[in-house]
This record gives sequence, C-alpha cells and structure tokens, in this order.
Amino acid sequence: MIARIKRLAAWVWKILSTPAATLSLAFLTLGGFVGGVVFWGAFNTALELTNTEQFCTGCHEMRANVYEEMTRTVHFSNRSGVRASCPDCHVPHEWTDKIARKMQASKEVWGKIFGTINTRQKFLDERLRLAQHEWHRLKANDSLECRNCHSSVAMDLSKQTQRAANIHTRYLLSGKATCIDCHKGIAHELPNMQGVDPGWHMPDELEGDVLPSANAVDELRKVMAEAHSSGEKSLP
Amino acid sequence: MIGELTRRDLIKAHAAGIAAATAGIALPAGAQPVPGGVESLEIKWSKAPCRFCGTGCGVMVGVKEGQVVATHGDMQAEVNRGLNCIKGYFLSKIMYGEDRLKTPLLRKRNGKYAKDGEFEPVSWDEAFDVMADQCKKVLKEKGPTAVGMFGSGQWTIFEGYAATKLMRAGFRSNNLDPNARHCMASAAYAFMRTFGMDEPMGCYDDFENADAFVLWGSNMAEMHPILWTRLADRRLGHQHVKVAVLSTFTHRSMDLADIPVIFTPGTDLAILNYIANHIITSGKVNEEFVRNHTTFMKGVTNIGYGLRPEDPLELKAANAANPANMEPTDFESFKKFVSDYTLEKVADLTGADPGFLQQLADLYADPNRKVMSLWTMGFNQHVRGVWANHMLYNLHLLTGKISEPGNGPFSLTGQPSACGTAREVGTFAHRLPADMTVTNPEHRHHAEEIWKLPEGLLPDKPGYHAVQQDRMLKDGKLSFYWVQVNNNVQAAPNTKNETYQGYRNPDNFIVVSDAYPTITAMSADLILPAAMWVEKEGAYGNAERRTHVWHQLVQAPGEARSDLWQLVEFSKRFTTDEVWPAEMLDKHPDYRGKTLFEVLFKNGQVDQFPLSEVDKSYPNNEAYAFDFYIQKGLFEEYASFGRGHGHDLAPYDRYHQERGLRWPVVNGQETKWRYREGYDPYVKAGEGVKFYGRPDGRAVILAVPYEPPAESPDNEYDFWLVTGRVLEHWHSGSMTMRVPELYKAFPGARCFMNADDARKRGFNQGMEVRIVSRRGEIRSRVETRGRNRMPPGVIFVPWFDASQLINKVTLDATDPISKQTDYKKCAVKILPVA
Amino acid sequence: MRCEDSPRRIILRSFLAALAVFAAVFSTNLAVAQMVRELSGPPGGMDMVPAKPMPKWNVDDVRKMRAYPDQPPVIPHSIEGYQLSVNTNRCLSCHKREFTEGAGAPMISVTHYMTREGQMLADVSPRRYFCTACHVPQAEVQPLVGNTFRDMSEMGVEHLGGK
Amino acid sequence: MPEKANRHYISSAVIVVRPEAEERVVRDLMAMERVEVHAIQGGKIVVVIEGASSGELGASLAAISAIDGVVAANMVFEHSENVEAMSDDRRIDAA
Repeated sequence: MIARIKRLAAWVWKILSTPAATLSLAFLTLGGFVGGVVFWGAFNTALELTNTEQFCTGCHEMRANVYEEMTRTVHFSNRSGVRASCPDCHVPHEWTDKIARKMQASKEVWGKIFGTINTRQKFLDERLRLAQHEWHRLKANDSLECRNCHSSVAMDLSKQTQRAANIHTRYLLSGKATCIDCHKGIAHELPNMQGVDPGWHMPDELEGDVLPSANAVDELRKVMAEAHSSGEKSLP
Repeated sequence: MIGELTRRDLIKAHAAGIAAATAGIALPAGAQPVPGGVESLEIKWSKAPCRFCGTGCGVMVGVKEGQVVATHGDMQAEVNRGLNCIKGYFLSKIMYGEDRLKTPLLRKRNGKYAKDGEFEPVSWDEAFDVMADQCKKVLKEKGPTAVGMFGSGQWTIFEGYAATKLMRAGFRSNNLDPNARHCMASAAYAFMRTFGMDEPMGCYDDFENADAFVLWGSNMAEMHPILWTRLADRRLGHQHVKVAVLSTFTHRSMDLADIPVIFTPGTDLAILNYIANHIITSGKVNEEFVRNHTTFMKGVTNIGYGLRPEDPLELKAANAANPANMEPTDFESFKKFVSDYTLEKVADLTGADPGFLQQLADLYADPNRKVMSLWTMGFNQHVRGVWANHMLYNLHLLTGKISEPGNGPFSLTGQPSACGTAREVGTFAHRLPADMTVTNPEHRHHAEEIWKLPEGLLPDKPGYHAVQQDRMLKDGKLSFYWVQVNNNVQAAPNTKNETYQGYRNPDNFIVVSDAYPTITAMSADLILPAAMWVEKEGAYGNAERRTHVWHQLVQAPGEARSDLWQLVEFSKRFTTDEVWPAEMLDKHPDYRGKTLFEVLFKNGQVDQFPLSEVDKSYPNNEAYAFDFYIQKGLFEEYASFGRGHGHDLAPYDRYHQERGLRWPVVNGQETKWRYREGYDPYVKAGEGVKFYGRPDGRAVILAVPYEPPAESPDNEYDFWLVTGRVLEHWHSGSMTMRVPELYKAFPGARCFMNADDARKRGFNQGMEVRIVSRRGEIRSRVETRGRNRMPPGVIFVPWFDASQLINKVTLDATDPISKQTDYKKCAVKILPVA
Repeated sequence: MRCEDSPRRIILRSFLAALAVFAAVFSTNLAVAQMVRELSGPPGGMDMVPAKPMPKWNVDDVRKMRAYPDQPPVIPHSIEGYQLSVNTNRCLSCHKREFTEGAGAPMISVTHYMTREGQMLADVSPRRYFCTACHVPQAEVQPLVGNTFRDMSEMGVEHLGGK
Repeated sequence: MPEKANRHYISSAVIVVRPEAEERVVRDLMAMERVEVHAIQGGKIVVVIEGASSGELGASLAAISAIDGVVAANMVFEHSENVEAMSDDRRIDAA
C-alpha cells in the first residue's frame, strides 16, 4: 500500500518536474484554471472553517474569556433561538473585508502564540485596548455586523419598550448614532469605562462624524473602495 | 423634629411665607398647616437594630396608630450612617404577612393531642399543659439528655440567656444549640483556639483604614450590602486600594475585584498555605511580632468529616475521635511544612490564575499595605472550616497585620445576634456565658454562683450540636424538642433523611415557636405564635461586638407572645422536685418545692428592677406580665459574667440612649481594637500587643494541610453543588418572602449554571431540571444568566424557597472540630424532567 | 414522582382547593388554611414540587408608588444583562444627573451625593455606587400571601370638612 | 393612590375680608379640603392651597372668593412638581 503511494507520488513528481515541452498551451491554461479552482476552493474552505465559533473558541484564551462571557447574553440564547456566533459580529461578510479582517486576526493569533493574553489576568489588562479596536471598527463601518441582522428600518417600534423606542427614534433612525455607540458590552464584559460617555451622550461636534480610520482593515477597505471606483479592473 | 418635615411641608411653608410677606403680616409660629392638627400627621420615630444580618445596621422605625408605617436608615448609627439595604428598607412590612400565627396550634384528634392529628387552635393554657406533660414524661422515661432545644442568633440577648438558664439549670440538659452552629461555629472555635477569646479583635472602622480587602468565601455585595458600601466607598474613593475576592464562582462581589480568584471547591486551604509560604520565602515575616506574640502548633490530620460514626469515611479517618488535638512546634518546622505549597502546585490544584494568586500573596506580604480579610460561609461552612480560619490568622500573625486600624482578620456573621446571643450568652451545646465552657469545673462553679444555684447542679457533658440533635431525634434519643426563631427543617442538611424524620418520629414531641407557618412549624406537634422584632423589647450583638438595644414599639397580633415570655412562663410549670435530682434537693432543702420560675428568674437578682424603671413612653409586655423589669434584670445578671473579664458591658439603661456600644466597655468607653496598647484597656502600658485570652499571651500559628472535601464530583454525580443566599431574601425567606416587593424581586429559587454546560447537556435557559444527589432531589429551573456566573461543573442553588428544598440534596458532613455543616460542597447530577 | 398535570387533574385540583377554602371558612380550623408551598413547604412535608416557570420582569416603565417616603423606588424595567462593576455602571449612564435630560430617566436622589459624614459631593458618592443593593426590578407575579401593612396616608388625617 | 396623579401643585394666596366676618370666614376656610390657613392679621388671611392641577387651585380660589365677607382673594405663589420628587428629597435626621 505504502509502496503504491510512493510510486504514484514519484509519477506525479515526474510529470510535474518534466518540462512542458509536450503539453499544449490549452492544457497548461486549463491546468492553471483547474489548479486555481482547487486552490481557491481549498482556500475558501479553509476560510470557512476558520469562520466558525468552534474554531474561534478552539483556543483557551477565547474560550475562557470572551466566549464564556458571551454565553450569558441574549446573543447566545433568547426567545426565538436565533443566535449569533463569533464571526457573525467580528468578521465582515463581504469577501474583501473578510480577508482583511482575517489578516488582522492572524495578528491576534500571534497574541496566542506569544502568550500575551494566556491568563485571565493578562487578558483583563489588555481588555480596554482590545475592546477599543472593535468599537472603532464597528463605529467606522456604521455597525455593519449588527445591521446584518438588526435592520433599523425593520424595527417595529411598537414592539419595543417605550424607552427603547424613543431612544432609537431620536438617535438611531436619525442617523446621529450607530448601534455600537450605545450597545457596548452587549455580548461581553466591559473594560474600565471611565471617560467613555454613554453613546447617546455625544458632544454635538462629533455627531455624524465617522471616526478616523482605526486600523488596517479600514485602510484596506478605503484603498479597495478607491481602486474600484477609479475603474481599475484587476488586483494582484 | 424639623428633620422629619417632608419636602412638601417645606414648600408649603415657603409658599405661606411669601404670601405673608406680600401681605405684610407676620407668620405665627403655631400656624396649623394640617386640618386635625399636626399630631395627626406625626409619626413616632424610635431607633432599633435591623432584624436581618449580622451587620447590625441602625434603623429608625416610624410608628403610627400602633403600626409600623415606615423605616429608614439611622443617620446617627455609626454602622450604616443612614443607609439600609433593600431588605432593611422593607422592615416595615415583615410583621404584616397575612398568615401571621395568632394562636397556639396543637395537633389533635377527637379533641386530644395526637401525633397524627390536625392542627387546631388552643389556648396558651392548654398548649403549655400538654407541653409540660410531654416534657415531664420524657424527663421521667429518658432523663435530661432526651430534652433539647434549638435556638438561634435571632434570639434577643435576654431570650438566649433565659433559654440557657432554663435548659442547663432548669432541665439540666446541655442539648441547647443555636442555628449559629450552621453559620459561625468554625469561626468561633478558631477564635478560641487561636486567641483564647471569641470574636474579632477589630471593628468596622477598619473599612475606612485598610489599603486592601480580601474576601475569602464571602459575597458581601449581597449578604452584607451595607458593609459593602463602606468597602466600595474606600475602594472607589482611593486609587491605591485593592480588592481581592476568592470564590468558587463569580458573583456580585467580584464586580469590584481587582484580583478575582476562582478556585476548585475546598482548595482554598492550599491557597492559604501558599501565601504563608510566599510571605516566608520572600522574607516578609514580621520577625519581631512573631517572636514576641505568637506560638507555633501543629494540628492532627486526617480528621474525618463529621458524618455518622459508621460512615465509611469516618472509619477510614485516623483522627476522627480527636480532631481538635494540637501539639507545639516551631517556626522552622512551620516553614518546612508550608514549603510544599508552591505557586505552580497550588495553581494546578486550585485551577486559579497564577498571576492573580501571586498578586494576592503580595498584598499580604507587602509590609506597607494594611490588609483587612473578611469571610463568612465560604470559610465557615467547610469540612475544614476551623483550619481555614486558623490558616488565615497565620497570614495576619506572620506579618503582624492585626489589632490595629485597617489591619486585621474580620469574621462576618450571618445573623443579627450570632455574636451577642449565640456566642456571648453561651447557647452552644458546650458553652456557658462569656466564653466559658460546660466541661470546665471552675466555669460551672462560677455560673452556679452567679445564678445562685446549688453546687454541682450544672451538667458537665457537652450536649448534642445541631446536626447531632437531628440524628438523635431520628434515633429516638432526643424526644422533647423545642425550636425557637428558626426554620431548621428547611435549613438543615440532608433534611429529608435526617431532620424531617426526627420531627415526625412518633416517640417525639416537637414544639416550634414562630411568627409564621414555616415548614418547620408545619412539621411540629405544637406551634406557638411568636412576637417578633419591635413587638418586644430586645437586644442584639453584631459582628463588631456592638450591643444594641431597642424598645417595644407595637403590639404583636392576636395571642402571639415573645419567646422570652414563652420561656419564662413555661418555667412556672415545673418545680425543682420534678426536674432536679433528689440528692441535690436533700443537700439543699431551701430549693425544694419552688418553681423553676422562682429559682431562675424571680431569684432576687433578675427581679431586682421594679416596673418604675420601665420607660413609660413605650409598651413592655414582658415586664408588665411578670411584674418586674425582666429585660434589665436578665441583662444585668448576664453582664456580671463578663465585667472585669474582658467582656464588660455598660449599664443596661445606657444602651437605650446609644446606637450600640462595642464591648469591652470600660469606664464608659467602648473598645475598637482589642489586644493592642492604646486601644484596649486590658493591655497594660508597655505591653504593646497582648493576646490576653491565652495564658501565655500569645496567639497560635497552626500548621495544617490541605485535605479534600467529603464528597467530590465523579462520573455519575458530575457537578459541584454550592448553596447559599440572595440579597433580597433573608435565610429561609420566612419574613422576606411575605413582603410583596422583596418576593417580586426574587420570586423563587433557581439553579445557576454555566451556559456552556447547559448547552452541552441540552438544557435550555429556564428549563425545568431535577437536581439529584445520593440523598435526595428537587426540581428547579436552569438559570445561565443573572448575578451568579458559574464556572463549568459548578451549580449554585439558594435555599430560601420552601418549594425547592435544596437541603434535601445537601450532605450532612460537618467540620469535625466545630461541627458546622458544609453546605458548599457536595456532588449532584442534573437530569431533565421527563 | 408526580406526572405532569393533565387539564382534568388541574380542574379537579382547583375544585378541591376551592372546597378546602370553603371548608376552612366554615370550620373552626381556620388557623392554617392559608398554606403556600414556597413558604410552608409542600403539603406532604418532603414531597417534590414541580418548579414554577421563571416569571417575566415588569417592563412597563411606569413608576410604582412607594409604600412610604423612605422606601427606595423599585425599578420598572428589566436590568437583565446590565453591567454594574468597578469598570462600568449601566444604571448611572441614564440616571446620573448629567444624563437624565438626554435619557429621560429620573435623577437619583440628592441623598446619593452625600458622604458617610453627610457632606455633599459633586458626584454620586462611591458608597452608593452599587445601585442594586437597594433598587430591584419586579417580576410580574402575584404576592404569595397578602400583607396587612397599612399606608400612613390612610391614617390620622381627619378632614374637618368631612362629616 | 393612583399612579397617574403624579404632579402636585402648591400655591399660596392672600385673602382680604371684612373685619367683622373674619372669624366666620376662617372657620369656613378651615373646613375646606386642601386649603390650610397659615396666618390671620387685620383682615388679611394667608392660605395655602394644594391640588392635582392648576384648575383645581383656581376652583378652590373661586370658591374662596364666593365666601360671604371675602373682599378679595389673590394668588401669590404657585409651585408644582412630581410627587416622586417631593418625597425624594425628604431629609432625615441629618438634614
């Protein structure tokens, strides 16, 4: 059995390493296409695999801290059983954004490898910085991941408590504020919030402003948007 | 009192003033703002301590038309300075549950007492007749050791004192125990063993002076909310202050924690020894203090779990028979002993975060940081509770952080008079007033002298402790049993197998005095309706040694009578000839033919204060019923035990003026910090620190190891069960569940559980489940949210709800030294309700 | 073990309960008629009782009258998931003086700005930081037993104008 | 007490009466609900009127004007606020 595999591998290697003198251009093109598709599929599959809660909580850091906290919230269990998993809120759904976010996430994996947050104590020390990242990201994209499920026009104000309905009308529907402004800590515990005002209590001069791009993802998004709008076609 | 004006009154006065000024006329001082006169709006305000926990908050009680109409925090009370917790704010309503018991109820069939009869209202006379007959029958057939009483730290000081006299001197039985046994016994034993005197050396003033607070198995945010406000005030108001909270799950107190430590149940012992090790290895031992004020001891190990003696665990335990033994050792051996407890090992055993453990150890080790350690049931309800207390004292003694403002170990209490009544008065099965014990012949002799009793009358064998009482009831060894201020059928461990059966044992006659029909009352044969809180004059002693007295303010409904009246009135139904040995009376014929009332209460001492000394502006049913100021008499007789012995109390009348005083009260001054020169009048000039409770003046540093709990989860019973309380309900809920606002705030027990655990087992949030142990089961609802955040493998169920009797599930393992139950650790499985 | 209640059984049981109440009213054995499992334990002492469903919180935002002026007001909305820790205080983000106008929430009372010694502060006193020690939400449930507490406003004042 | 009535109005007024009618008017005023007499001097009476709305106050004042012997009844001060707030600020012994 092993011998057969070895033989097969040798044959493949031979084919691959032999110069393509006898192969047609068509074959090469097709080969390139098929290879591309295979690679693409595998890439996307890998992407999808890493895009699950199971993958995210595969490491102790995520599981013991943010996941544990999330399980006590309405995003984990609720009346209708519709629930959000980590990537629903933390990974953009658009492909380019997603790739960019993944690139950023790989940085977070460094954190894992080097143990920057490998104890609860270290995690809590870093929490404010980590949370600010996410707040800025969501602020910059107008709470896109929230809005994937919670469309503001689809809100039935009569089904909300009077208080919620009032605040939503005043700030959300008017576009003065975005979800994350008020709903910080909706799924995880908050860091020290000293100096962070409640979302609806924004100084006038900041209202409606999109925060300066906070991170690499936004940078990339901007570049992409510019590239698309300028009519350029391809990307490497 | 101008202070009592409402804002509305003020606005009205303001309005009238403006109008008068406009019209150019003077406003008379005696204007009548209210039709019918101001008196009709007036509320009579009087001070009282809160009826609930051991914090001992002062409350102002407003009375109108013979009813309590309002309560608020007493601004003049140093403990709480105007604040109350949600329970305290609703004190006004606790006495007015519609089902208050108003008449004695006796189980009867065909007009006669019958164990299997139905409850029927009877007169006090009939109730006491049947009760006295049953008591006399048991005394005759089985002797004094078959008569017993269970009281509590909710008794007033006079009531506990009257009970101890009636039981020990009257019936000659030491089978008297308070439910403080379930609550404070471990702390009390460790205090006695370490310092030779019970109760904390410090006081609440430590809160305003400490630089760090460490909570060991205490959820103060819920159980001692007002002390929590003092702690929060200090922490949030001062940047450098740190709070460490240790627990087996995350709760509200963790919300303030800089150092949160979650550990596997029972392993706190290892953490304590690790910290001792850290203090020693980092060179932070206060050598001068250790040399001059401490002595090292080593405790026996493998001491069992306080189960029934035939239990396999007890048979395996080498020292189950002598768990309290200690032998002298020295610093070097202690150092070697704790050196095993390294950070790595302990982090591994406990599952706690090593970074936090180290920060915690540094709090204690840092000589420039004043540390206040606080603990309650997490420590005391522990099969090694006495050890845990000792191990914490070790840390404070090694560093000398004790007996001075901001530095000290502070044991919190669960009940309003756990200290004042249960401990100081001596209602434990082995104790006499003022820290004396029944086994010490000198102590007994001293008590007989003060009580003016014949020599040798007091029994010398310790009686049955709480859990043992239940076992003996079941076994038929204890057959006449009187329960006051208590709901032990709901509170006792393994209650279905060990407690309830004893109550319904046909050999036994059970009397329960209570204000409401609790499950304990319903399990009894005779129910006596009790007056409660400000329906009687009372005195409580809180956790910081503060004795606080209140007046009777209102009348109890119907025929309800105070426990004091019940105890004293009942004593009239016995003569010495019926209860004391004939030889004793032959030797002392003066006592012959007298009633117990005459020898115990109308003894020329308790009855020395006439009615004229009673404050006429308040009712006092007991004084008028017995025709002397009985509360003052009992208090003063009791106080004579402690005066001059480090337990000095002020003259009784002064307590009516003060918001409580912390004993020892010497020359009219209370004592805030004991054992230290300058604070404690018992420490002489030049002595510095002296632990004068012990003959050598030194406190004990005790070497004891980590030993595992009695029962741990296994493959079948795969969860730890921890039980406890919630903020809104007090203990078994018999008062707070009857206050609509409090009931609605927490309307039923639930099973707090880790959400991931629940999902893995297919339990939805809110789903009904069975919580099953080897002993029994209940049904509850899964709660994965809310105030308690459980780690995987641990559930928490509060015990206030009589429809979810979680103590059917708990294990009756106790600390073998203190006999206090471990309600925090047993193994259960969770099953769906099919 | 008890099986689930069938409708028929419930009807039968409530009939029996009604009968029991009737009997209680017309017998001398009034005293312990009002028995509630949550307060007095199951009728059989140690029987197992099905656990009631968890109730819903009152969320109508309508202020509830206090039983007396000194009573801390109860919370007429749900506080589930509200974070109240050393890091953040969700309650104060609406009820603090500076935020009440924007949030439309009642301001916490002036007593909360006082120190232990009675001095006024510019901000909420840290001793009042943990709101839930005194203020609690209310579940949509009926009290287990009545409470005969009488409101002080029902006492004392006799109007001269009245008959 | 119903929840709805959560605003409370307090006002004061000066009433001028014919001297010989003073005693009788005061008696009548004291018999009125939500009206309190605070001072009487030389034909002038200071009263405090309370109610759940401005209209109620007005009605009371109109009724006062109609009492025989009353020369004039003038509102001097009016204040309203939430019932809640009124008890909020209730100060206890420390005040």
